[in-house]
Amino acid sequence: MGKVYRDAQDALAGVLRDGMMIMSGGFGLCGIPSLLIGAIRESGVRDLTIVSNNAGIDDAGLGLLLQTRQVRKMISSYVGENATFARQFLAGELEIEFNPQGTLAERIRAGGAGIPAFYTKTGVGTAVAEGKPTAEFDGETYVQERGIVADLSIIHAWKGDEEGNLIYRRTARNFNPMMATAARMTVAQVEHLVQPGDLDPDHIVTPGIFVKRLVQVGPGFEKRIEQRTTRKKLMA
Amino acid sequence: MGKVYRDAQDALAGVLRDGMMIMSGGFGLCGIPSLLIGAIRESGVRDLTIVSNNAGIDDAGLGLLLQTRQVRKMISSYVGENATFARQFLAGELEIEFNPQGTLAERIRAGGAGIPAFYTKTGVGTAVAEGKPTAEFDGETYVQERGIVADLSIIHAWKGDEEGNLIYRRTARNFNPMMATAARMTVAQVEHLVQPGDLDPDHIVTPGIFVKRLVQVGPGFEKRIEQRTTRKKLMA
Amino acid sequence: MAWTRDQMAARAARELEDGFYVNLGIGIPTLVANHVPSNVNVQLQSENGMLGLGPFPYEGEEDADLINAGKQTITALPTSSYFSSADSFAMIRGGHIDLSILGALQVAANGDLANWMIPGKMVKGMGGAMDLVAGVKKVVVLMEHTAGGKPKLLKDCSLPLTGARVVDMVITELGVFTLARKGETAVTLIELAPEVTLEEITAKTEAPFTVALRNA
Amino acid sequence: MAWTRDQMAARAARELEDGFYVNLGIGIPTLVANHVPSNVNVQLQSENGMLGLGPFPYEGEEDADLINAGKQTITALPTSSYFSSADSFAMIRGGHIDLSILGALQVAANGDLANWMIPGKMVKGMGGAMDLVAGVKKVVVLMEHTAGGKPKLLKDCSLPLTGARVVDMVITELGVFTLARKGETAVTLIELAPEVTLEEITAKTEAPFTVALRNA
Repeated sequence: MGKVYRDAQDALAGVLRDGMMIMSGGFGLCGIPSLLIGAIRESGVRDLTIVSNNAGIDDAGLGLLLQTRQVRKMISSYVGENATFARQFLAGELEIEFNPQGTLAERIRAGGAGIPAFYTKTGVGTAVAEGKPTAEFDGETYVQERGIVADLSIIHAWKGDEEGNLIYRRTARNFNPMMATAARMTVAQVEHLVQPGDLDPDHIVTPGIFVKRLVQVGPGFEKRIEQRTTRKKLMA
Repeated sequence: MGKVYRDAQDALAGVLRDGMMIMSGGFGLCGIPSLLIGAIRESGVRDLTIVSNNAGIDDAGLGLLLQTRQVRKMISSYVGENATFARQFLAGELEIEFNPQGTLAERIRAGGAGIPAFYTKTGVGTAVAEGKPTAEFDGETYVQERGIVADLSIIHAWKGDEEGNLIYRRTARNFNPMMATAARMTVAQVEHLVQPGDLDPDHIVTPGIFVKRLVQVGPGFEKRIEQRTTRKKLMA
Repeated sequence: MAWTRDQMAARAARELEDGFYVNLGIGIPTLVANHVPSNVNVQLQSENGMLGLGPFPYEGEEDADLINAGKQTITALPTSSYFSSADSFAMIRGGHIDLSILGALQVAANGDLANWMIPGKMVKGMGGAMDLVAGVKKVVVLMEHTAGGKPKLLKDCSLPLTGARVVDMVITELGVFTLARKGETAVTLIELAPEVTLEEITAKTEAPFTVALRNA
Repeated sequence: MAWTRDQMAARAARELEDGFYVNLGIGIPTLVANHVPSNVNVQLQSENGMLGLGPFPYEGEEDADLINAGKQTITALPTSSYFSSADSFAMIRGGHIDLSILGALQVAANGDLANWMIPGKMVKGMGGAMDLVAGVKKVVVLMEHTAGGKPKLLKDCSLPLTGARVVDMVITELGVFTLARKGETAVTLIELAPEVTLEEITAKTEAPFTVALRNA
């Protein structure tokens, strides 16, 4: 099949170019394609437009690409956790397009589904709707939002097989499945590379058709926790 | 929780009324809510608008509601397997609105997702687009299609728990998951009623929020095959 | 005596009904989970893709793959399910969530809500707030009655809106108001916190309101 | 000598490339699966919600829950996956399927396709055909060259359209034509079946075409 690549650099070889639009999965630091982000950083590619719900934190996730000033524009719903972002934005070095989180998710889903535009109630009467067409349906006003298709999507999955079929674990699913469908090239990093047949076909969330390349993360792979919150065990 | 009902009659009690719109899951006879269709037939409710990809065959599936003339209108993509349908249609007793299968699936998905309208390339330049708004996006023409929300959805699933979480088996999934989301009341028949925690939360296709009532099929439950096609075993 | 944050959360919890699916915002709304009556079964939704949120994990049992919309580590329940962000907001936008309880910077008499940006300050983004207020069946705001001594329940919002005519109820440390999302603007004071006077709450509220106190 | 149905299917199979995802229509197109070259790996999609279609089951091993879009019992492969009809058509509409091979009643010179209804006859519905021709990257029509002695590759379709300007290639028992979906109408005869003459195919074709025969 030839979808499996040796490492992240290899998996992105020939794909990266300056000025391209990249979708990057994850919510906060949960389910982010950290290896692939690292490889993009190493490649030195610049002027990127990044579609991602968040912008990582200063020293992890997309924060790594902000540090190196490889990002020109972010399309996101919330970037509060990143001081580098704030500094570059206030200095006018970084552009941001805020989308309501659900509108962002749906725009990506629409892009992958061949839907160029849809209507939503979200944002009607707010700054988000300014300059966009509105329409009435059954007496309610809705705003038109556009589907997005990127040049490249980088995503993270729990398990993947050689055909590119993917499953996700818990809330690390988030934006990854839609982004897998909404780019001309989708590269996935998986925690566990398995053989075709190892995944129950009823459980596959992303069918292999959407995944062009995949790479297994190495043994030292670390998943960071952004807000470690716990409760105390009561003594019996 | 109180979502589990004793039988199909019980699960539909107080829900049925003349003239209502009902979505009915399944593709051909695969994954159809046969028990619930039977209970609707017994109820005698009339003038129904049914949203379903197909119309069953003469003596199974929605064909049972056509026999008793309980259906006023079908919104479907293909009704070729049903002679009762053809007879009633030609006699002017039955209305049909044909939708391309993917447009039908997406209209239902949109209805459940709070999207009143979307644009698609499907049907542009054909009879399907007549009378509907069109728009250009990036130089291509698209037709506007509307989301659908029904009064009731009846669906079939493989396993369900008391919370209403559902999983489907193989191609019996088809229209069931979207229909579960697109009605004011969704009633599911499940082949196996299991306890909360028995379904892996990563495998759940329909979260319980969408399912208001469910009923387990009985021991004599039969799944019919419409086109039994086989190949011969070669002798070794 | 004005309500404490916990008492405000407890008051908001009285809006929960058995079988409700509920989304709780960050801050005081999170506390509502501690006050769910024992005879009421609710499932909490987190917009990052989970239904059936459990409590925080015990120390050492945190899972990087299991967080809520505030990015805090949480746990699952036997009823839990996971789904994508598109499916999560389809659920929200499609009107399947019964109740959303969230904070606010300002609420206007007509139900307008502002809670995502203050011009001149760094803008962090609206996250899922605009989708929640547009999509959820009932929206309850849980907020301090004033900020820096100035009323937050106003004739009109001066800050950029999160949603237009989206708030059904406002709960503050001083009392509870209902608002009309449709038709004529109608703010009604329905409860006062113990020992809070009508004079005090009127002085601290810019939006005109009628009074129809219910037995709390 | 005109091609047999199997030879037509074999010719269509030569449009398959390694790694392609393919949707095959009912009828002759189904036969294409029997002619996939051994060095070409393709995955078949069925619009009722499956990728990775296997062959028909052995007798006694039929599964009512496992059918193709023609409602025939089939089997799965180790690569298979299942999904909903909405996800299936998102895949189709979104341009993720490389090739669709389907039958036709009429094809026009500009690529218009009619294959779903004949006015006056009972209308059965278009099923997924309109979505497939609108969404799939390359559309190949596999059809008899004539019906009742009348050409089916026409100047204009007289039957209601399934799609406007959607056909890239037409394969009949007499030869192979390419069509242009965009810009100027351009029908080109690129192959003739063995012993079929240019005169014969011209006589049986209403659409004007140019000839640029390739070595078959």
